[in-house]
Amino acid sequence: MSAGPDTPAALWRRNLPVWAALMALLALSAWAAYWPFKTLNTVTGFAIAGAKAGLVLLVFMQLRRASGLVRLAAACGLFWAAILFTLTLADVLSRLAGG
Amino acid sequence: MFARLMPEAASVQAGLTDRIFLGLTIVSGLTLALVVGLILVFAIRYRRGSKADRHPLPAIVSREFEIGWTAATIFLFLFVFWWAASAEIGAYSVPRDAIEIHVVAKQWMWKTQASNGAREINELHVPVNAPVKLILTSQDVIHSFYVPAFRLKRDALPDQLTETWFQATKTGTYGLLCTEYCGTDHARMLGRVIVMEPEDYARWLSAQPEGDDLAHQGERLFSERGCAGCHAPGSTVHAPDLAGIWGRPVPLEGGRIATADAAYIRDSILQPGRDVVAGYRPIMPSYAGLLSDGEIQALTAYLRGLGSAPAVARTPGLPDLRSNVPGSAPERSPAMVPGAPVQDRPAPAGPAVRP
Amino acid sequence: MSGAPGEAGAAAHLREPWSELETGPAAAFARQRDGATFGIWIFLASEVLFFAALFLIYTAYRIANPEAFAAAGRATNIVYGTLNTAILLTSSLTMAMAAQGAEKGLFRRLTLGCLAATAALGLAFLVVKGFEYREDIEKHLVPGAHFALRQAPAQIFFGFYWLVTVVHAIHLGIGIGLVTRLLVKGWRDPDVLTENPQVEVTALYWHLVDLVWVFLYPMLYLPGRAG
Amino acid sequence: MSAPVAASPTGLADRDELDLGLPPSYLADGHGVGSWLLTTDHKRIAILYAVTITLFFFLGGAAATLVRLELFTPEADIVRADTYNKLFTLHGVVMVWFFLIPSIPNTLGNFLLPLMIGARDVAFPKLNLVSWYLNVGGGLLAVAALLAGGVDTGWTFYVPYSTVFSNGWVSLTVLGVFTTGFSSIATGVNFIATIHMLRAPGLSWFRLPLFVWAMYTTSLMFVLATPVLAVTLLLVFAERSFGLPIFDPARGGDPVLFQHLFWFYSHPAVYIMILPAMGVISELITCFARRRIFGYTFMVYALVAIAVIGFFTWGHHMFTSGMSSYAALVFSFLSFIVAVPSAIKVFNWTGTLYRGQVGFESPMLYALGFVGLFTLGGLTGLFLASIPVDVHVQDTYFVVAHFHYIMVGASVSAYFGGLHFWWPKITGRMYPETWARFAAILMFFGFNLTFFPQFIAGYLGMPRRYHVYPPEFQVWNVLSSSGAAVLAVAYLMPLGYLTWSLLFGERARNNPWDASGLEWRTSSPPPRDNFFGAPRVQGGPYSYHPEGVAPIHDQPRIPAQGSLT
Repeated sequence: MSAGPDTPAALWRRNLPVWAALMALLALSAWAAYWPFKTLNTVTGFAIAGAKAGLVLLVFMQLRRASGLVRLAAACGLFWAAILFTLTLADVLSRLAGG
Repeated sequence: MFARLMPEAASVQAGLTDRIFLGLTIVSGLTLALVVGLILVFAIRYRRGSKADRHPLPAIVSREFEIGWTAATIFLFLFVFWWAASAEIGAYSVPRDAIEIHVVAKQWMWKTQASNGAREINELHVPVNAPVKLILTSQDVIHSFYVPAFRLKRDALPDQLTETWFQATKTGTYGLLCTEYCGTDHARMLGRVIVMEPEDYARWLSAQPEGDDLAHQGERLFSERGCAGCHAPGSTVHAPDLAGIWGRPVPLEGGRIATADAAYIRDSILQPGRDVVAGYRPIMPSYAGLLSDGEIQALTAYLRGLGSAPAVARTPGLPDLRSNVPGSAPERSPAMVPGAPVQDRPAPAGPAVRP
Repeated sequence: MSGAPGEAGAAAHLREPWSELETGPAAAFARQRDGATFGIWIFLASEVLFFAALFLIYTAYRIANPEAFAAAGRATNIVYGTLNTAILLTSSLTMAMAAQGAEKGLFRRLTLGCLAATAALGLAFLVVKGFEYREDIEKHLVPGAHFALRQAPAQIFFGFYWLVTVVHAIHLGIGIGLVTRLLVKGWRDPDVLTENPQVEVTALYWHLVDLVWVFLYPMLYLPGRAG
Repeated sequence: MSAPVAASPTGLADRDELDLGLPPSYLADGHGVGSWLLTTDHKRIAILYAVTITLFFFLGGAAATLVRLELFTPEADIVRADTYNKLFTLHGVVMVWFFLIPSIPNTLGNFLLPLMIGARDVAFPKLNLVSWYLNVGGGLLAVAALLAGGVDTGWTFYVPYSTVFSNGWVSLTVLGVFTTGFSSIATGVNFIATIHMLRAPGLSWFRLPLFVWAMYTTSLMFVLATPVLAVTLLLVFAERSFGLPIFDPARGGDPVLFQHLFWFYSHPAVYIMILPAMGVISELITCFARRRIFGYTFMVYALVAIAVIGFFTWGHHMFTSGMSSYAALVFSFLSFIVAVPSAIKVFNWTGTLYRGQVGFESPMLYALGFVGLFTLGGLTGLFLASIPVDVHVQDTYFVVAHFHYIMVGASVSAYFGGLHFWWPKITGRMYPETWARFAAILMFFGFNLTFFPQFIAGYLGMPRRYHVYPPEFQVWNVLSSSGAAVLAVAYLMPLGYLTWSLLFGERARNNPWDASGLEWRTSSPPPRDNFFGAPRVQGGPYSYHPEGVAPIHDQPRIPAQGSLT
């Protein structure tokens, strides 16, 4: 819980900067897409998406101050998605490389 | 009796597979006997009310047992993995001098074409003791090329190439089966692999006639009767290109859609003014009375053989075939390239088409 | 501004089976809140796998067909896409404000206002999406006989595009329904939103739908812009 | 209620005392259709599930009967090829998604989970009811597809056959399975939250009965695997119904990618079917051996390990599919690893019998049969993890036999075992023990006669999903079909005598097996609120004999696990 008086203004002060950062990242993302580097653009695009997701998760979804159990649930989703990606792409990439 | 329990083994791979299979069977049999035996012995000896000795177990024994049999199973399984994997890795590289055979599967037949020119349907002649490499593809759904006597199986995928190889060790005739479920007549998609002595194989090879079939007749008619004058790509007359229309929806003048099936093609030949393709003028003359039914069938077979390419205009070989086989698509047999000009396609045995 | 939290408020929101816990209503209610939060997070983990499978398909096809996907990505409308991303990110802000306001139980007007803004922004997203769909259809970006782009795999891109945006829109529609439900309840009964676990559950779901879009944005709208 | 009932060894309220002002049982608490169809009582929802899965079991079983009849001879003599294809598809779809997946978790699990952890209900009772409606809705869609003309894709829905070539009602069926998938997810979310949040005071994680652990790990797989299936089927639906070409090979789509996604769900789905069975068996064996489970903590770790590693092994379904050979090696390795925890469980069940007081009541017969069938099914899994052998037997009857040993031999045995074990608790009635023992033994032999010959037919090269087959396989098919007839009788018997017991069975005591576990520390059947007071737990599970002392027959049980305050 944040310290200080619980007023609407305090809530706005806590959340508005996050929103501003999200907007800035969005603008950066759209701008970066026009850079003349192909791979780098893709990487940047998804890195910025990751950063935005991190902000929303930690602040708006309150993972920052969530219980360990809730964090574990969130991590499980990501871990199993990683299994799915890693093993499937292991096949897809090696087939592409071999062909 | 034992012979009845094992399938015939007629390839190099078969011996290897059978050894692993027998090894696993022995291990499994012993394990099963151990477990079932222990259960029976414990259940009888410690049946309720029996006088058997029941001293308590020291706690430490439990832990040691657990660790012991965990370690034992891990060791055993890793050994089996190593055994099976090394057999598999040993079979990765295809011998360089292998006879290359293209296999095209479709509902519900096998077409094979050897690099030396022999073409067969539902049959494959190979010489004994020579490595044979199979390059498989499918024209419709997934099929699987399975020869039990060779312990050989590989899926044939549409628009992709897969490959495998074998070396037969015994002459004879062996069953070829489809093992990936592919529709109505999946169970009848059978063939034969005939393994011959090298000299018999050479004799058989030289006796192969040049193939001629319905689709080829149709192809000849297509140019003889002047169809090609308007419908061939690059014609100066504005007429629809017929490559790849088979089975596809055709937009008609007036907003209707027709499906390019046999009935539609027949109608278009006999009554060309009835269903005009959107964007074209009704300039085609009727061929009623000029073509026999058999000739229309041959033309239909030819058009069907041109394939049911997707509605999107696609040049032959595009999209690139993704495969495990080195070399680009055009270097390979034309039979492998979907939508390529047809030289070797007989009428398919009626592919299922979405209603 | 009412609905003092505590024993009375907690007892009002307590439901089976939490009410049977051998603790006071306040502790049992705290447990019920924790249970609701945990439950929705498990569901969100499930949703992550749902969208991960879709993203995996996209990744595999994009790696296999980079050119076609770049061409297809260029064909989407980045203005609509960026606008919609901004709308959704803003709606996340208002949703977070509503949830945090309700959690404190002190700011009913703020909570109701933010909920209304969230639902409105969600609807705005759908309206923009509708305009975008109309343009896509006019530009023949629907896979099939009259598809606009030459490369065949571009059809897969747009197959994915239509599927995933519609699935996302359905998720968003459910979200709008949930938010509207809370809004109506909160409007009728001043106390109902105070500390109500449903607000946080709805908010977490809403944020996830937003997060999915955050990743869809570079997937659908940004490829091939440099070329 | 005038029949004299022996006082239960727990000394708790028995039926005679129930009439003295205690709340009515959950069965008597409300009558009428509405009180069932709108109930949020986990026990009544369990009954609802039991009714629906029984219907689906016999529907799927009828299809299997026709399949086996057709296979009696090599020629096509009963049904045409298309009909045959629709029959085995129906059998697979119904048995997998509408019987096996919900069988133990949604009936026994729903009924027992809150009881075993001393809770009043699951964490989200309404969601529990929604889950049943989703399951029924999905089932109705699938049955509608059947009535409309059937589906012929096989339960695997492989593309491009399912998307482009099949003429059946694929979209409707796929939608049905999609819907029932959300039923699984809802159940999973509910169970995980319940186990985390609603355990009775004193019931720490390592005091949980193994059945609860099994439910927990199963729920984990429900939640994390099912969404991937949902997406996969949604893509098939979209491609077929709306022409979105996700897997269309002609446009660069990759059918192998479909298989990856499908098996990412469907391999864990096998563990979804077997983990709950393992939980049930652990309860049965301890009770009828009067013995603490051998190696409790290892049993827990094994369950968790199977649930987690089970997600890494799906590729062994695809060794011949054109997957890259490097990926095949990785998947082969991981598939061997996942067999280790299963082996540990088998050894521990066996070890539990050692120095026990083994009784042979019908649930124990099912349990002992389970261990044998599961061991054989698991060992043949090693054959399928070895690439060269798998290449030969993939998509043959060897595979059919293997997964039937696991999913039917083991899982269904465990379901019947559990059903008999907890039948007195669920219904308040005893079933005729002689009949039950006979059915259990008949089921074991009928099963082996049906499926063991299929191992041989498979290794000889008989492919699965064959309507007609080469005549050299006939002897094995005749054996198999004869076994199926025995098996059908064995499956019908419980339907008869369990129904009979509902009406005429002897009233059950609260704890007829003298078993440990909180679910036995309330009346049979339990009241709506499960317990007459809040349970507290003071010790670990399976307190069949004091720690460090071997079980002695007729020794009074020490009430270690639960006591009611």
